Amino acid sequence: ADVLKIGISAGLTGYAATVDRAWRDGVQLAADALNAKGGVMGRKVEVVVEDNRSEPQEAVTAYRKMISSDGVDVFISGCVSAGNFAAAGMVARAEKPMMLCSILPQQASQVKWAFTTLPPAGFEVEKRFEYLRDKTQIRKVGVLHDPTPYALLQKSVAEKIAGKYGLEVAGVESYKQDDADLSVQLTKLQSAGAGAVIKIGLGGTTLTAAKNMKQLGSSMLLMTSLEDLAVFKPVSEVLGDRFLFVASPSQVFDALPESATRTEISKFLEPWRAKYGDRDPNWASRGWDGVMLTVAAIEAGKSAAGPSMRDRIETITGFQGTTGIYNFTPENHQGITANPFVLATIADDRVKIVQ
Amino acid sequence: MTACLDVRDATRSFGGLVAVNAVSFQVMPRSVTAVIGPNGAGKTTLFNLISGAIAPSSGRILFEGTDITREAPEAKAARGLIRTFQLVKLFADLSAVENVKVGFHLRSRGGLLAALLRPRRVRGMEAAIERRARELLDLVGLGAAADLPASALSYGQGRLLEVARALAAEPKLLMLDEPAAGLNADETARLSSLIRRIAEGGTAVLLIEHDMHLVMNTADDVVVVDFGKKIAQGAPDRIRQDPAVIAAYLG
Amino acid sequence: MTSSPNIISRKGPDLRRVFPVPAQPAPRNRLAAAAPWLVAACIVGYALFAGGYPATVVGFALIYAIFVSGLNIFMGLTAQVSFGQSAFAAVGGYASAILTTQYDWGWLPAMVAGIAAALAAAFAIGYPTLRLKGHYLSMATLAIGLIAHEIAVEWESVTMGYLGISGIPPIDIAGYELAGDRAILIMLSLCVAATVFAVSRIRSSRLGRAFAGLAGSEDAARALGIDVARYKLVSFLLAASFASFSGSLFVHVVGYVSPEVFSLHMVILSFTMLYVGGIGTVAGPVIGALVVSALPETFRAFRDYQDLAYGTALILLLIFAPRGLAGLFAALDRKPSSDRGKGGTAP
Amino acid sequence: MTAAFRSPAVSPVAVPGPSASGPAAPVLAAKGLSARYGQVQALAPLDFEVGSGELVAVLGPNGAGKSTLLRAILGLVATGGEVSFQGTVLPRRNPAAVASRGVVLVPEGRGIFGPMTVAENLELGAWSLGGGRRSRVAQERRLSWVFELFPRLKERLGQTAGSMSGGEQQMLAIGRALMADPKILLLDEPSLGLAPRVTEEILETLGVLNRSGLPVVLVEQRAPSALKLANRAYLLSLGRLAAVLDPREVQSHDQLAQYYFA
Amino acid sequence: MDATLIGQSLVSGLGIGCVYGLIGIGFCVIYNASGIVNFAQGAFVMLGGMITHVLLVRGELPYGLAILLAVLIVALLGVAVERLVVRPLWNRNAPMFVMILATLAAQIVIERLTYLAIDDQPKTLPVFTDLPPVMLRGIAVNMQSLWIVAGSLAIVAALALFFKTTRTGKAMRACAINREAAALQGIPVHSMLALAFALSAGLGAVAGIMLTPTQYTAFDIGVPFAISGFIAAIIGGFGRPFGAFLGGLMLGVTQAGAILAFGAGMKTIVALSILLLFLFVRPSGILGPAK
Ligand SMILES: Nc1ncnc2c1ncn2[C@@H]1O[C@H](COP(=O)(O)OP(=O)(O)OP(=O)(O)O)[C@@H](O)[C@H]1O
Ligand SMILES: Nc1ncnc2c1ncn2[C@@H]1O[C@H](COP(=O)(O)OP(=O)(O)OP(=O)(O)O)[C@@H](O)[C@H]1O
Ligand SMILES: [Mg+2]
Ligand SMILES: [Mg+2]
Repeated sequence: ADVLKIGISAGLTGYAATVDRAWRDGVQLAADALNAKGGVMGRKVEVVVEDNRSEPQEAVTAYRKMISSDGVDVFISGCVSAGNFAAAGMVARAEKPMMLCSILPQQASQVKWAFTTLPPAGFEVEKRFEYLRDKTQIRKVGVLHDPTPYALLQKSVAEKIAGKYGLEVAGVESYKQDDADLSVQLTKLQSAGAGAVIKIGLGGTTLTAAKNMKQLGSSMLLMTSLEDLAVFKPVSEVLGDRFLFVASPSQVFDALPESATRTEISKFLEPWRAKYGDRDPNWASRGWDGVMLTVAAIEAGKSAAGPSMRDRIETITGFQGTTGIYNFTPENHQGITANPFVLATIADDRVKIVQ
Repeated sequence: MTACLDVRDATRSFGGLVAVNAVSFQVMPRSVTAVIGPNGAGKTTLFNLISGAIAPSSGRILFEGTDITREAPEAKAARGLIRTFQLVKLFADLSAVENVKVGFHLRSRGGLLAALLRPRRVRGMEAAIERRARELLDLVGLGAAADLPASALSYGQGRLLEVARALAAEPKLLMLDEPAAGLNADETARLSSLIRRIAEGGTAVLLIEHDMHLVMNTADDVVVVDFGKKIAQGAPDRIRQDPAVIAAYLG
Repeated sequence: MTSSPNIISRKGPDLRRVFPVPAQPAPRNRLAAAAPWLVAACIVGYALFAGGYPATVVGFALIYAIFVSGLNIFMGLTAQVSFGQSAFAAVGGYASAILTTQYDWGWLPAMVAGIAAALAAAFAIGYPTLRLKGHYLSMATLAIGLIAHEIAVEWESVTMGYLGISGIPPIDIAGYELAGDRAILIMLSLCVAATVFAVSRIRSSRLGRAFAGLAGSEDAARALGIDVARYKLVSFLLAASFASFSGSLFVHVVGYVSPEVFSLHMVILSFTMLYVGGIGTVAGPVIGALVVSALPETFRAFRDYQDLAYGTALILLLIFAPRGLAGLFAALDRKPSSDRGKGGTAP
Repeated sequence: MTAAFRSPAVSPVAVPGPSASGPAAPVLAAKGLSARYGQVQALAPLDFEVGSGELVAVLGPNGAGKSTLLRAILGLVATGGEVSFQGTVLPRRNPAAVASRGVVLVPEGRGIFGPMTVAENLELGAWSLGGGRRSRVAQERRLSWVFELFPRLKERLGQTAGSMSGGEQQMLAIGRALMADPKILLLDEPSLGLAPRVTEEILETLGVLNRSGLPVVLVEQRAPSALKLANRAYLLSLGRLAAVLDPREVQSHDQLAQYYFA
Repeated sequence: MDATLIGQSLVSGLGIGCVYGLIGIGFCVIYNASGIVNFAQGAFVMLGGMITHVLLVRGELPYGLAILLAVLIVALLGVAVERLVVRPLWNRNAPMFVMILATLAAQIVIERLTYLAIDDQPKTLPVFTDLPPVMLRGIAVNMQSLWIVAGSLAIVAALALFFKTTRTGKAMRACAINREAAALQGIPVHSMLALAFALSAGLGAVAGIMLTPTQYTAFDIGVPFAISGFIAAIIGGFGRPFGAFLGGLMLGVTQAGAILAFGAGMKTIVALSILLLFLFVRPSGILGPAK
């Protein structure tokens, strides 16, 4: 065929919507950029997007449609883990690689075909712990997490490594993405003596947590994980400098020193800003990475056949992406191996790196 | 001969209002007993106490010599005590004949397995039920309406359907709450003869009625209640003459 | 039937003369009754022919058809409300998933165990819950559905939480794995046929009449000797076992299970199928499941407007076919009327 | 006892003599009125008239279409033909608008508001009279009049209507209709479930109301009592008009039966 | 566990409980006027916060005016839902459950339209009075919660008066009980229905506006709130505004208690189980007639 079809199963509606919409736009942006340069090995890139409503059953249908009706060559799918898991068997049978924004499936036969742009769970936690150790007197922290797999992973890492940073996890509390009130959890953490809340999980609940902390008259720090900047602006209005967050390089681009990463980001950020203004670039830049990694694999193998792509992705090392450097191996399908994150805050409406 | 139904000092109050006050009477097999009385006298409440729809505050109810005071309505029905309602309670979505077929519940057997496997025995039973249901509809004069949904019946037709449905359960005691309401004189006369035949067939009948023609022509025994109390009981002719009854009710 | 004084056979006056009744409606047209089945068969037939994506969509629809048929027993035949059937689908789904992946059971014993567990759960839950009426029953069942979902999320050691359980083997028959689209579709069609057979048998049996009786009027049903509490429970148990069955089928077909599968969304979707298809009819759940599953797929091309189109289409369907598609087919034949007794529902 | 029940709110109107052929100037006139439920025709086209001050009885066996006729006048069912009241055509399928013109129906099955109290039911009966101060005074007067008619209602003002006995509910349904200051009163079997004495009283009251100028349409199974009061009687059978009778000519019950089953 | 922690959790539970109650009240109003359970109620709650936000931030209107306008707009939208969705069904004598289902579909449509018209980012509103929380023996009582409590109590009282004493209120109830009989009294059934939708949509908007300053709002927050509000309304004895309010408090407090005692993971499981047990004892809610 003379087009390269990229399939995206994305939760355009439902709980994953914010992330997956950005991811989709990043993938599309990359495809447009490639097409502007004449495509990949002379083939135009076409993106097929299907909404999985953030639900596994819908995801299976979406994947099935893209495999059998659209004949896509490779999947660069969003962050709905359950959906990607549910379809993983089918995708493996169809011998199509998938480059994900979610964590990897569990079955060995399925992991074989799946790769992720997601950094290891510990990275986001480590950054926050470093800051507390180096810049504050706080030695007790509370963990507030949602029940998604990635958040649970981060939580257990946090419990495990806190000691290494001289910190104590004074309490662990959970919440659901649609909770309307987090004050009881926050009260519990506060009365356990926590000086900072490590919040793990996405969505508007960060805003709720901030509001609740203010209402409780609490003096704890709120330290959240990676998230859309649009959420953080109102949070910082509520909590001011008591609010810190993990940021990926693209989110703090303007404060970034000159580096290979910065150059790479600017390749992406230029068209992104032209098209979307100051919309948060984080997830989109990962989608961009996903496409560029795939293209690298195709060009290395001179083929867009599924097995060839899969084999080549496994050998990609030292690939400079917008989020960090990717090193895949047959044993490790999680490409980012060095912590690319920074800790940031918002002051005077501008993102500032604090560490 | 033991009484079919023996009501002893049945009493029920709602808040301060004593709707049924120490009412006692008996219903003999093969007889027709009528309960009459002014509006709000407590007749329907009395029915509800007997049929188990509500529990009495005190008093006892005996059916064929057994105390059934506190039994649930379905248990009483299983003993053969079947009632109709003053405000018809039909299964509106079902056709007339299906309504009657539900009435055969106690007279048939079979659960899930019978439904799924439908053995010969069950098929025979179903055919018999279908046939007899239509016969019953013919009997009350609704044969031609058998396949209409119950919701499409007129008020009077609905009352007759309820009677047919109750008959399907082959009651030992049939309790009818104002069966003639909404029927005209001829229809009432026919109903009266139907009730007589039911009684002669061995079923005791207890009925509430405001239509004095029906009561006088049908009942063997009349119980008169007023303000929850029984004020008279006796044969229709005697009741018609009773000054207390005339004052309270007949006017 | 027991014999008791037979009042029927005795000859009496011809009462028909006294109670004139309008002529009966013409007997129902067979074609109208068969129409929903024909449409359903066409859809399944097309999916079998086309395979791939249509087969997946129709396959899920058939699994839903079983779930909704069970729901129809409880809501359509018995006129009760349950917002919590997803709980029993979850019991079936997780039983199959856990027993086959952790304990290496075969799919059949796992499925049977799932149904047994669902029955036990339904019995324990139904006994106190079914005493509630109307909206109170809705809320109680809603709570049960939500609780089941939460348990699936929180009981990580068993259910793996949101991570889900993968690697669930497909159904195999005599060593032959049903993994292809068409094989699965045929197997599911047979399951649906069996379900439909069971429901139609139940509907026209003594059991079904008892359900219809208590659906029409609990008071009248009790007065006729129908043990309302018992039959409600039986209906609930039946619905739960169909739900569990469909839950098991789902996990074997997809090979994966996670709590999202059994969310409130499932309940709402199944209600939609039930009403769009035609509640209380045998064909309704099947045609409803097929149409409602196909509907959003038809709107896929609308992208951002997909849900909008779906919601609007749903409203229009409900307005113009308030008795469902199965009812619509029947209406082509003879229009049922409901002008009377539309009064209101006293709370 | 009848003298006590003089309606305070019905203004006297000239009462023309009864005639079986139809009134000279009908208050209510239905031309070619037919009705159907879905596709089932329950009432074949018929002409139906009520003169000012007339009491018209509608008779017929079960399922003849009596209730359907009243429902058709109110526009509660799908109808054909035209109904006019006091010279203007009544809207179809908008019973509230018909009712607010003073066409008041006591429906079959009573239609009381079960969970509400007796007092609230009566108050809502007077809805179309408006909520102003003046109408409230008039309402009070009507209320005491209704209580005179049905003392039981006064005793049970605070009881929920649904828990009352069947006959009491029927009283409430009639009382509620009278609260509306009807310009024409349509009653569907008002004696249903009432004790003989109360039935007599109600029919008597209807007679009094009618003589003071209120047109009444009465569907009644007790044909003899209804015929005693009526100026004319429409006889329905199997959904069509079988005859229009002059009550004075219907001597015996047998004669009526002849019409019924002819 | 120390008393401050318990006290603080209780206060939190009561605060969020008021919100649930307020949403539950909206359910009661439509139910009382039509017998319909309106699951689009959550959408009205969401719209209250969202529209106020848009008017305040994009329209740069003063806060008070934005609130007033938002409530009005949402009330009008309520009428639109009645006209476009409920009335056609009503006129066709659709079964009650079909109407309920249609309100669910309406909820989807409103949600999607909001998303397309505004966006999917979480938003919030400023608190009504920007004062630090009042500290009572170490327990923080925040100002917005006081607003919510006072506001809901006022609304509950006003509604009780409306349904018990005014002609219109009684007529609305009559429509729900038996709409044909209501029409026969001359009650304009359709207008009553429209009014009920306007009223409950407006109430939903008020709930949304009062609660948004304590958390976030987005186009998709409606459903969870609708569920909590529905539960509150049922626990209270369906159709009784004050009951719904109490039911909301009960839900809020049991949830807070469950988090305190068993952790947040068990919140829903424990709280709903307790409420279920409660229903088994009182099958028609707090204010429903006891069995
Ligand atoms: N649940 C209840 N709560 C309060 N009062 C009630 C209740 N049920 C019945 N009553 C009252 O008890 C009295 C007796 O009612 P019942 O229905 O038994 O009368 P009835 O003799 O059948 O009258 P009718 O001939 O009018 O049907 C009535 O005054 C009624 O209002
Ligand atoms: N909803 C309906 N759908 C279909 N047919 C109906 C419906 N309602 C009534 N009918 C039919 O219309 C006919 C007339 O009914 P209607 O209620 O007017 O009779 P009626 O003269 O008032 O009888 P009754 O004296 O029993 O009240 C009946 O034969 C009935 O079967
Ligand atoms: Mg009675
Ligand atoms: Mg009638």
